[in-house]
Amino acid sequence: MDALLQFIFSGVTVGAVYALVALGFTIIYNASDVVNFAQGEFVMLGGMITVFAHQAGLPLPLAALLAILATAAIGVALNKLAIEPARGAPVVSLIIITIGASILIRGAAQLIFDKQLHRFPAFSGDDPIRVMGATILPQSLWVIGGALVVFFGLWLFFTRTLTGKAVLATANNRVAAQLVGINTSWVMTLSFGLSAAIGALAGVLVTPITLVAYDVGVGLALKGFAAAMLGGMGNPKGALVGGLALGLLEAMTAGYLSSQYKDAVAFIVILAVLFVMPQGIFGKKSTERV
Amino acid sequence: MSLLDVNGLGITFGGLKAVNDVSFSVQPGEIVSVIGPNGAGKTTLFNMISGVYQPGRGTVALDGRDVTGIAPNRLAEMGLSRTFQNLQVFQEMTVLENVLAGYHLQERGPVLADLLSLPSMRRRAARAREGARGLLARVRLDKAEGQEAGSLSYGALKRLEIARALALRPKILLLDEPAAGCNAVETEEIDALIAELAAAGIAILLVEHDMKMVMRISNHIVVLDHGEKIAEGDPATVSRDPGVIAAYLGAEETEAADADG
Amino acid sequence: MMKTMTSTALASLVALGALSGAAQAEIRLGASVSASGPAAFLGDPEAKTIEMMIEEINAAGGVNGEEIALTLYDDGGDPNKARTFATRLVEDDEVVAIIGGSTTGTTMSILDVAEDEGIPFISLAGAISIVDPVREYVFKTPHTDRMACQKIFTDMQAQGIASIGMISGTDGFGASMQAQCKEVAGEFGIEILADETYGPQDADMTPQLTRIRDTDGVQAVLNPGFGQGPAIVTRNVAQLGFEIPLYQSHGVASNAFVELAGLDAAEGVRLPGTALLIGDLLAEDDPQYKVVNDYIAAYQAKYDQEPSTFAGYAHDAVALMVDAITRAGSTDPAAIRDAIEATSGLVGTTGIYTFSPEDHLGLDLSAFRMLEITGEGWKQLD
Amino acid sequence: MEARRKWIQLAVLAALIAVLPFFFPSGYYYRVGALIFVNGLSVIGLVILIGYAGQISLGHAGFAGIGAYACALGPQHLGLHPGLALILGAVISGLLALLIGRPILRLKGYYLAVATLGFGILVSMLLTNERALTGGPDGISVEDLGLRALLRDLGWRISGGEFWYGASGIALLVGAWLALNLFDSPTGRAMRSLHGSEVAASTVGIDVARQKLRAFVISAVYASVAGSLLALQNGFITPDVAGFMHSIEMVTMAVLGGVGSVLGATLGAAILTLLPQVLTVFAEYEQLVLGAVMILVMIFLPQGLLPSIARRLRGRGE
Repeated sequence: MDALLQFIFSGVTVGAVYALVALGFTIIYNASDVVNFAQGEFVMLGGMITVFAHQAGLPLPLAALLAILATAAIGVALNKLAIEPARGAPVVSLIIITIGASILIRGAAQLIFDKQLHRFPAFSGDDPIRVMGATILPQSLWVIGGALVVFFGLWLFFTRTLTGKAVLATANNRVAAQLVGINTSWVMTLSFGLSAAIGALAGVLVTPITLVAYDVGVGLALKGFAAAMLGGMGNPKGALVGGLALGLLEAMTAGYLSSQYKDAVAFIVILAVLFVMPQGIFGKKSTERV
Repeated sequence: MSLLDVNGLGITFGGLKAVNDVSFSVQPGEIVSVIGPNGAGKTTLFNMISGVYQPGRGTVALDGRDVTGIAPNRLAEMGLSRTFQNLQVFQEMTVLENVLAGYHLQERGPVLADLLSLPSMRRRAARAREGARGLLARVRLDKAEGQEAGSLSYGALKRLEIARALALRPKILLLDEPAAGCNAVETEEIDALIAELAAAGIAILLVEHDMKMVMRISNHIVVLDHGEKIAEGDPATVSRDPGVIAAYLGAEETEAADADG
Repeated sequence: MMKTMTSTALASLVALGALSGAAQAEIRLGASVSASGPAAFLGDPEAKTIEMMIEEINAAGGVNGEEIALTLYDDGGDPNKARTFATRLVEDDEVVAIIGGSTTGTTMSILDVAEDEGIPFISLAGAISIVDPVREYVFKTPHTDRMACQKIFTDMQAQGIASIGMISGTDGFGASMQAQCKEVAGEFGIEILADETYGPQDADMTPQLTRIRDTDGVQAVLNPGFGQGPAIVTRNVAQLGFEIPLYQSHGVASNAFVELAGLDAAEGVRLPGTALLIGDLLAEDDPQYKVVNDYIAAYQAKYDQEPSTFAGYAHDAVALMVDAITRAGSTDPAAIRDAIEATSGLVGTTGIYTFSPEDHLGLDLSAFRMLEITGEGWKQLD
Repeated sequence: MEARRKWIQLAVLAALIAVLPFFFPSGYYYRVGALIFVNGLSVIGLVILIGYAGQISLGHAGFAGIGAYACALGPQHLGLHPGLALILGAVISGLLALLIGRPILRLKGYYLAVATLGFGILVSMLLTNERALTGGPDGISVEDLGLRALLRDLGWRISGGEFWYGASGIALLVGAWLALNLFDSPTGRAMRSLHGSEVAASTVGIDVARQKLRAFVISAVYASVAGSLLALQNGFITPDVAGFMHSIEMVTMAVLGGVGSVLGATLGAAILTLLPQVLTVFAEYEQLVLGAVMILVMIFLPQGLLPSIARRLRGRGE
């Protein structure tokens, strides 16, 4: 019983990490139909910039804030320099562009920072919290809380705010959105800034647990992407559920079946879900217009 | 027994009945037009008949066989062919290749023969090429056969789609606004082509906004409004139908007149 | 179109040509390490060490009066690239010897080329299969994974531990050591009751560790791996409140590991390490004292960080190579090979090397020191 | 006309392969050439899948892995000749593609991308984890093809580098010939038409699912054969060959050079294979340069290098 609870704690912690990355994908996707494969790099930047700013003497909260702002700026730059100029390109070109951006950012990070692993202290110490024989670290609660806050924030943003609706409208039909007076260029800038900021926030929250190095982005982006697709790309609910489901699946497989094949089981489940629900769990069915 | 029998066809999009309980039939060699104001559900009806959408209710029968919801490619094998209102041209292929794609059912063969470029494949392809050139000449695109389709004008693309649809040697041809965007000369040519095809025994199902053309060539007209059939009959009957005039014709005729002028 | 193709291809070839071809009258030494990519953890300090040492040697007048011209490539941990670079070193740069192969995979790729062309090659990777069976031109400096297992199991035996749980990384290092440990455990009367793994980028290992904890009779946990995995395992072990000892491998023998895992969690962890890790603890009459401390000082002065165990492997490879070339008195690859094989009692940071035609590793278990992490730093146990 | 273009392209390729060695200053260049050809071969498979049929795959390295390990394991466990193992690998890859292709290819866009990615990861995970069979992450050695020894017995002494340059050059030519045949064939037209409009393709009688599947299977076989050739040439193979990064690299090569064009994709393979060799002096900046090149080409030459340049030259000529 306490083993099960421990698996759940582990699954939710890891799942919240995936969900945070997956949530970062949703805004850009909603605004532009682009899946930004450099999202993992935003997470890495969040962690790395915080580490180095903290080492340089900034207090941790300030360092984290700096990291989030700097990463948001990089996100905006990515949009201006690489995505906007390629507007209208087919999916595969956009995939290549964002993968190119991820390679570029990684290459720059290894030059500017270093190739070592880093970590900064957990926000509320390392004393595990005991619940019925199982334990969870306070930092895990920070990550889970972060994922929930970002989720609710996004949900409110997309359903309750005019700007959020403008983002959705831009994704739906860019020309029509322009016609009703939406500044689509501003919407894109905002989306990339926000996505990058969410990614960086994820990096700040998870670094005390997962550690950070210049190359952690690929793995995180891969899992976050898988989680987002499992849940249904573009839907914050899908990102949260997909992330948690993926994390729990891995933890349960590692706990009860085989730790060697936990990633395999996760991907088999994703494939199975997509075969039955080709748009993911919460994805919208689209009817092709001809 | 008719060539095409549409019976009680309907579909719902997000609670909205886009098409509801529409029935009619088409005989070989007959030209049947579907008219109605924008958003009346004409293209949706076409999409259901040609298998692009799964109908929610009702049946479609081709040659007496129930073909409701059958995939478009199976319908194509049974002799149903169509064009699109929003052009669906293979942009990155040449004009000739676009028509050759229409010959797919006749020129297809073992994939291995295609990979190895065996003489059998070349014979199949040569026959198709010959036919395709004939069709291109028929729609006056023979000069453009080597061009990329994406570089053609709108009117030329419309004709290209017709040539591609004809390549299937269909028993019934669904034309979705074939004359839209064409000038008067082109419209007349399409007009003549349609009549010629019908005379050859091909059934034509037509969606068209050019009322003069519709009235001139149709044997039978089906009028849709808000997804429902509000009238049908020969052109004279339909044009006198008060419901039709009220719902549609009045507005449309001025439009058509403008276009003509 | 043809013109474009040709000129592009030619341009690239010209560019290639321009970068190769070095001056004559010098000793051409080649290296291919994984300075970037997933094995950068190993290759980055190795590259730094090799560059630093060659610079030092040349500044001191070179070897036998000739300068060493180093050609160093970064294979990114990709065996395919490693083979290409090995070919390039041999065919194009015409080196007389090669150092490198940060991972077993890259080593196996380079090894083939070296054997075929008769170029002596000192590998920096761990697997025993590199030198067993012995290949004429292939040597290596790190201990084998098997030796690390033996060292750890010897300590366990001394502690009266007879049954353990293992949790290993699925990367090359972890998987190879996992297999070796399972092979030799029986010799030490140790039974492996639980055998878990984790991916190199996993964020939490508590499920696997819970399974180990819930396995009856487990007296200790052993974690072969490098990178962030062992740090997370160590933290998770502390989180779950294990009361049995945790053994790590030489893969994380560094101060950085203690920092990453946090001293609270890492305290009490035992692992086999080299003299390099405890330079300040060595007795002044320790044969390795001078070599180790000189190297640490030089590395720190140049790069402002501590050299890792892996960096030490590169140090020893260069030292062996330079010693062999000096003794061979020639730049003939075969002569250098013979000289390496004749090495006896060469003191390195990892241990003291003595090669023979049957032994191309040249180290024994004494090179490993069993260490424990304490609040005051490293403590040597034997 | 199409037929003439096909032969011109093949002639250009053949001439390059035959003539370049005269400019090679050392044996190393044969190795680079052979790598370019092997990469080019797998990328031509992607041209058929992505360029012709318009379907993305981020998991094709999985098939390369199957081909590579077939050549490693076939001789070891089944006593197969390595050449036969190559064919066995291609058959397995083809059958596997046939099996998983139908459900996977129902997905579109990014969903297809994640499904293929999942497939590739499963293969590489299997190769990594089944240590007893595959040797695990440390890799496994591959038996020699034996053809070079045969040539030597026939009195033709040829270095390993030269042999593999020739062998993979021929393989590339055959691959390009098949792909160009396909381009201008009924099947090829059917594939390319669904790239343009799946709906229109199906209304002219093209079985969309079937054509996608064909493209998937053919490209899988290409990747598998390329993987086998790489394994045989290297004499040693690790699960990296099936890894995610290799999949990405393949797609990048195809898209960079021009995914609709066989020659373009080969050019892409050449550039990406040469890049790390040219940049060794600036190895630190390699990733930076690679990333920038990918972005810039996609922005300024969206059709890929070769088609975009060709289009520009043609535009100027007219």
